[in-house]
Amino acid sequence: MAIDFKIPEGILQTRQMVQYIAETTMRPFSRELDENEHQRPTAFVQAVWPILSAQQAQALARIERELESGGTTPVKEKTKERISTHYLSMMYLVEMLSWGDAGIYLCLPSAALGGFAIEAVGTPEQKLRFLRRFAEGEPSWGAMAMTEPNAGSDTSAIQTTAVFDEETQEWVLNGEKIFCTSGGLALNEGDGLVMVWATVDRNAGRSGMKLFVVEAGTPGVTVVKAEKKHGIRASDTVAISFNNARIPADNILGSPEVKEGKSGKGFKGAMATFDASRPLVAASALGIGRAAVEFVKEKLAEEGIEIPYGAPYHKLTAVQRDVMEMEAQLKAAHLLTLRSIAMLDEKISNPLEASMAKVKAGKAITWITQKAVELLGPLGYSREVLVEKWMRDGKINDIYEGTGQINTLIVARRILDYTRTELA
Amino acid sequence: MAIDFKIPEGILQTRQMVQYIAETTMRPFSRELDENEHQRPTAFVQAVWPILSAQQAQALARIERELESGGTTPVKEKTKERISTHYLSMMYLVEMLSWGDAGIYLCLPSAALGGFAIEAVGTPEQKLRFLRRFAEGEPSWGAMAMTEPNAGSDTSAIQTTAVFDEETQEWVLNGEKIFCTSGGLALNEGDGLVMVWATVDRNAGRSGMKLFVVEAGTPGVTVVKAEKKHGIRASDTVAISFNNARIPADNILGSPEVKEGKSGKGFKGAMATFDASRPLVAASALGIGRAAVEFVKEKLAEEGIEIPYGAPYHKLTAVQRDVMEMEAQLKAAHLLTLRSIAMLDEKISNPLEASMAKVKAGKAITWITQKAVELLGPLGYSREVLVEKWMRDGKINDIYEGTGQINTLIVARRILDYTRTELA
Amino acid sequence: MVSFTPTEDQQLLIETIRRFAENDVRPTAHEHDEASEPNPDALKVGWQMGLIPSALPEELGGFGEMSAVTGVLALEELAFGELATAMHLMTPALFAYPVTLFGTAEQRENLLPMFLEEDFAPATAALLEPGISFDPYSLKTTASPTEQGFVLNGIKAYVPLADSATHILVYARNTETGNQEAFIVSRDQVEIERREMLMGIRALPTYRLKLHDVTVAPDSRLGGAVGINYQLILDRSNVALAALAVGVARAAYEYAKEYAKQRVQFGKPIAQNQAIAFMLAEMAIEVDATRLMVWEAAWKLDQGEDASKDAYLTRQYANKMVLMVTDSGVQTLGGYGFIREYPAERWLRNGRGFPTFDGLAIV
Amino acid sequence: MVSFTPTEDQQLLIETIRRFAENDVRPTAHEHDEASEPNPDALKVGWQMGLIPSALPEELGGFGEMSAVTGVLALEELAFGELATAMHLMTPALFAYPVTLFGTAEQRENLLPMFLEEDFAPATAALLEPGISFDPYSLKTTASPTEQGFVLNGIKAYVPLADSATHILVYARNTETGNQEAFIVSRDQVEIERREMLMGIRALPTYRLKLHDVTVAPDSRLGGAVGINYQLILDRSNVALAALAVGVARAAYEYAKEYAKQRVQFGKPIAQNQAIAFMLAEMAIEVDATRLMVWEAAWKLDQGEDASKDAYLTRQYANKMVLMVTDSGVQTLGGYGFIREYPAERWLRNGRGFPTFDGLAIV
Repeated sequence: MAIDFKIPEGILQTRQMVQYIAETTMRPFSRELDENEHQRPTAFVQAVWPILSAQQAQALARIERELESGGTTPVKEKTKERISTHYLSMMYLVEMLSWGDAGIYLCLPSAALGGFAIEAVGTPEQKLRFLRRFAEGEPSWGAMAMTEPNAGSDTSAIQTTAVFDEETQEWVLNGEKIFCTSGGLALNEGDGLVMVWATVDRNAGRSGMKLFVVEAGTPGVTVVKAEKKHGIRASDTVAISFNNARIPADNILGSPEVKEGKSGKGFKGAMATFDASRPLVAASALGIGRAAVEFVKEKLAEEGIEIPYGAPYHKLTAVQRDVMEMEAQLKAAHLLTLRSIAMLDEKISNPLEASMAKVKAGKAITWITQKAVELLGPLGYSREVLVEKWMRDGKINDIYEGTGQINTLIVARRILDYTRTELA
Repeated sequence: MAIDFKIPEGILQTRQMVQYIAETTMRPFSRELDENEHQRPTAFVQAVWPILSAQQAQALARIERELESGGTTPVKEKTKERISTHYLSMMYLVEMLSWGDAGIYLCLPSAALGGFAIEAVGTPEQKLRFLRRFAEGEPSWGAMAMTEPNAGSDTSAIQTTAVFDEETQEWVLNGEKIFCTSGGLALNEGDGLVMVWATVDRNAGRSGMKLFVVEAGTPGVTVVKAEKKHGIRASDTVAISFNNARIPADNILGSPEVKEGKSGKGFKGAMATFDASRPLVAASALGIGRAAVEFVKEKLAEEGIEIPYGAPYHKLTAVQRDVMEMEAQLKAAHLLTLRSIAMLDEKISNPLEASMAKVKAGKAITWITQKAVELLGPLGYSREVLVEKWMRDGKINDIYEGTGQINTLIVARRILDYTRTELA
Repeated sequence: MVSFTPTEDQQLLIETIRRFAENDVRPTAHEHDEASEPNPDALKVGWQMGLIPSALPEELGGFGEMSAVTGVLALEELAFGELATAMHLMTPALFAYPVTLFGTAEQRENLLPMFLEEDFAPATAALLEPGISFDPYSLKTTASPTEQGFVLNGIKAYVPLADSATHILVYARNTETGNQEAFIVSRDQVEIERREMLMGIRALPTYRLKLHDVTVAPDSRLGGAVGINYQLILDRSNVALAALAVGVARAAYEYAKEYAKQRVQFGKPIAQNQAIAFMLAEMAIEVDATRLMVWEAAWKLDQGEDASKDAYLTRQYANKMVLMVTDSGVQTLGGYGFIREYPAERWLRNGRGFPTFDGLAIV
Repeated sequence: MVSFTPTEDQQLLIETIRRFAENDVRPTAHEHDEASEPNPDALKVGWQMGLIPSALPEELGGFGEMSAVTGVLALEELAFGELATAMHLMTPALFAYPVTLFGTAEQRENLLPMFLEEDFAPATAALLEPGISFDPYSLKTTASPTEQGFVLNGIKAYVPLADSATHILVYARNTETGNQEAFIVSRDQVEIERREMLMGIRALPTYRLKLHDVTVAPDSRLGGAVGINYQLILDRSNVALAALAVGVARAAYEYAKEYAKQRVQFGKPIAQNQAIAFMLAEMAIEVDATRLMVWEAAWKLDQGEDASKDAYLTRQYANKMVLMVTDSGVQTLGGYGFIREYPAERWLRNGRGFPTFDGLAIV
């Protein structure tokens, strides 16, 4: 190995294609979808569904082949494998789509966060059963429902219950979930599914928490509210109530040991989805930030203001200095994200690096976009242009998948080698 | 009452006089005393001792008159009293002296922090007995010894003991104190004293902590180390060991109830000295900060760079913006300090406001002086001029009398109305 | 003598406005923000408090108490209630105060009585101009002297309530002298290009105005031959905006503080985490510091001292402060900070606008 | 292919330097800072590591491995040990690297062999100039072409080891072309005005030089008629300085972290307070972020890509980062942070200098 920052050619080519999608199916609709909250980004969905569903179909075909060949890929083949660029591709995809529009990006018709969990914890059979809908037919969406009114940062406090009905061999879910991204799309459009965290034993704390797959159309599952938000208004964020919602026995995610609570892998495995989701949230922040920086530089250039890289400090204007700081902050966040992503591809444990990237990107995007609004004066604060929207969109990245504070706490615990109790 | 920012004429006049002292007995020696750590600021001491000792003599005369008239001033006279400007004068004195040189200022021949404690907790008789040395004869210094190697922010952890010897009717002190400002001057020069925190009952926690007056020349009291410091090098900071140091029974500070532990006033009363000392530490920071801002503006003006107050942001250079921010930060810190000082004079409880001023001034001085070094380039970083020294001097204000963190914690507890346990 | 205590009258005023904010403004602030429409009921009640009349000259029926200190105390409380309503209610002052300060005797007599009426006075002012950079010392809107008076040309941005105003005070650069001056223009002389669509202060209708060869008589120039002290208007505007910023920030801070004390996670209120508690402490410190800066600048204005530097630095400081505090407010609420039902996000949207709100308030 | 893993050789080098820092540099760093004098023993050991020879051309006996990535890895570790020693040890590179990169065949053959000797090479370079603002693109030191070569005039600041150097690379503005160029000047041609007295890097002797009508032959111009790629030298300097800043910051961060875990107050390690823990987390994040920026810029240099923008932004970022981290280091230590026996305050003094250290390192 050697230190290397070269992005594979293939990824750069895909990126160009994605940019085209962003320019034609996202940007032109950004303002409209922001003003008309909860309207669907039809053009975007139609443009990407064929591509995404084909990719998902390929992935499922691979799983099928593996299942047929005995469930595992031969070890020899695995070690020969080149280091994957799966997450690196994803990072650049998410970055570019968010450059297009971060709210619309979240409406990506795919398994999304739910997919991560299924990938991480599901059995091959579950993968085939649950992910097929993302590989064919009409666009469908996946979602993840964790947060509850009294369980935000403290995920262990969830109250939604899953009780097994021996008679019908079904799980019965009761409770309320909030802040479920794409939950409306998953349950009310297409043939989606929501991954629901519920406890099978309230006294067991984290180890009682299991992940259940709730499919669209399940009786007793209702989208009770669509939140009106500060930003990413094209994305739907809903509250879902579960009222004696019955789902098949096998809709609890994972291998038998996980289900029976013999393995702690259930909660931990799903927590590990944060290791991937946090860098991707960071990547989304990067895309918004880049959009803002590019736009600011463009507008300044129209007024004849260029950025004199290299000039000594005392020769810079305050605005030039700010723009450079925006670029440097973006770069810093970018590289921390890239590192955490490269670790995912190299299958190196990355929770510290993932949280570092998330903290930095969340802060950087907040600062960059807020600054962008300021630097563009009366224009920047106006809904004539998208900068103010990017500021509103960007802020979510410092909030979801763990607020900046929660992720900083994770970083602190890891660098200090402290447990949850030692550093509460 | 009405909102009013008018500084009384008398204070402004005194301030001018103090500026003269600063310009003639402080600034010319700043570099020399910084380079030759532990050298005494003779010119300054000689200049201010006659003034300070005369003031102290007046104060003692007042106490004597009160004692003669029965120990209290008639209530009627008190209510008629105009609001004092005692602390306001002090604030401007400290600010200007620190503008002169913050290290030298700390060598002010006076009771200093020890004086606050004696004023706050001492009986009239004790005041007369202990403060007389600051009113006549050769220059003397007072100091306060609280910190120990294992008791920094956590003052309740002090281990120095005071045991009463019934036979000799003396207190016997044992232990080690560190970071005692002016402790060397107090014990080794003139006829000074050190106020020493010691516990009469290690199991009693804070309520066992009492304040003892240790006079210069007491056997068993040794200055064991003079610290070499980042800044304020003209000021001496020492470690003192107490090895069976015997002091008279009446050298425990306070009224009989305090001494016998019947009143919590001992610890609390002395903690209240922070209400005055923190704003004055803030005032010292303000003086250093002003020196730095003035110098930066002067040097910039020499290069033809003026500060265009009023100009829109996009017309400012980065340096101009920085200088304005320096001035605004200084102003913000100044006004928070002024408020906490005005409350002292109005005898309104001010621990929240005192800590707010301290936090803000500590941060502001750090930022301002560090920025000043940067803005002045190769000159700023050099020991040719005083800016780099002001940066080193300034930093202490974010550390002593409670670090920025400790004072922020105090602010947080007070605004949230939380106890020490609720917000640890 | 240094003092930080408002007079009894000021204290009463503060309490009156606080009640107004609590009873009339806050309960429906979200709804009006969503609808991008003002709250006529609140404005009616607010107008009856007589804030503007109290500043107008006694000889015309006002109370003659144009005090910047009283002004900033009022503005903080109004903005603590809701920024858009605060600006709305005080929009007539953008016209009335400059006329009071600099108008000729005739201008004062003709123009000020409408501000003493029972109904909201239909007057506003136009200073800001569109684009990415606004320089109040070099307005792009011009006033060219002619034999008939002046011809005004230019585009103004963010003009509050222009649509319903009858009188608009337009600031323009005199092409002959290069000075910035103010002109009294009637509503039907200007073209309203559109309502501005902004990120925040959505309940306050603001407009883009076009002045195309607008001819005004010589006596439309505020202050007549003497003109105005333009710098003083900017100073009073800067101080007013900083006061409003303090109000918005205080609202965000107090809400976040209460939320953090109520919201339990991991078995205790989140305020018991140092990370949250320290954030709140910093918010408290910065709100207080800025308020004191506002008070001092206002006090200098009342003393007749040159307050330009203070007013300017205070406004800059307040711009940063209100952003930091409102952003921290959102952060404290976490997910709820992002939901429009909760006020934190609105305060952030409003707070971010301050660097741009030139001329949208006066004291 | 994206990777953040140094090569095995680089890893070995890092470990070698780390041992050097721990065994030879750190134990006496305070003492030498106090005395304002270098540590000759450490420098001897350090020189034997052969960092500079490894970068020099193979045909002259070097290892021909001038890699910016390897360079920044080495510099971070050296500065983690102690900044003054790191700069001291690498001062000859200020001369050797530009000669290697841009020297004519003759210059390389004549000048480079001394860097392959067993003894410390007595060469340095002079870029920085005194005053409050330094502009590398507009040097005040001039080189006027004459028939005999060039006449140099000007004053240089902070020139490391000038007193004991035999060769000094002087950067000057060619009065004819306006370009910044480099000239090989011998020590006895310049006047040393004084040793610089600085806030930090005290163990590194730096000097104020005066060039008064110094005449040098035409072949003293580095690169001869072709000259140098001055921008590339600045880029390599910016990246090197940023790498050093990362080393200093990491030292401060790691020390603070260990201190915070050890120091017990209120019955528990202070690191168990979120206020301290969050400060440490931010330090960790910023150190890492800056390191990655340094690596990327260095990698671009090694790829032959234009790294000017990256190098510049990285240096600016590193300047801020190292100040934040070293200041937080002092703050974490509280009172002990202010005492010179503890290294935190030295790191702050050294850290604050980075914005000023133009040209004091190269990679």
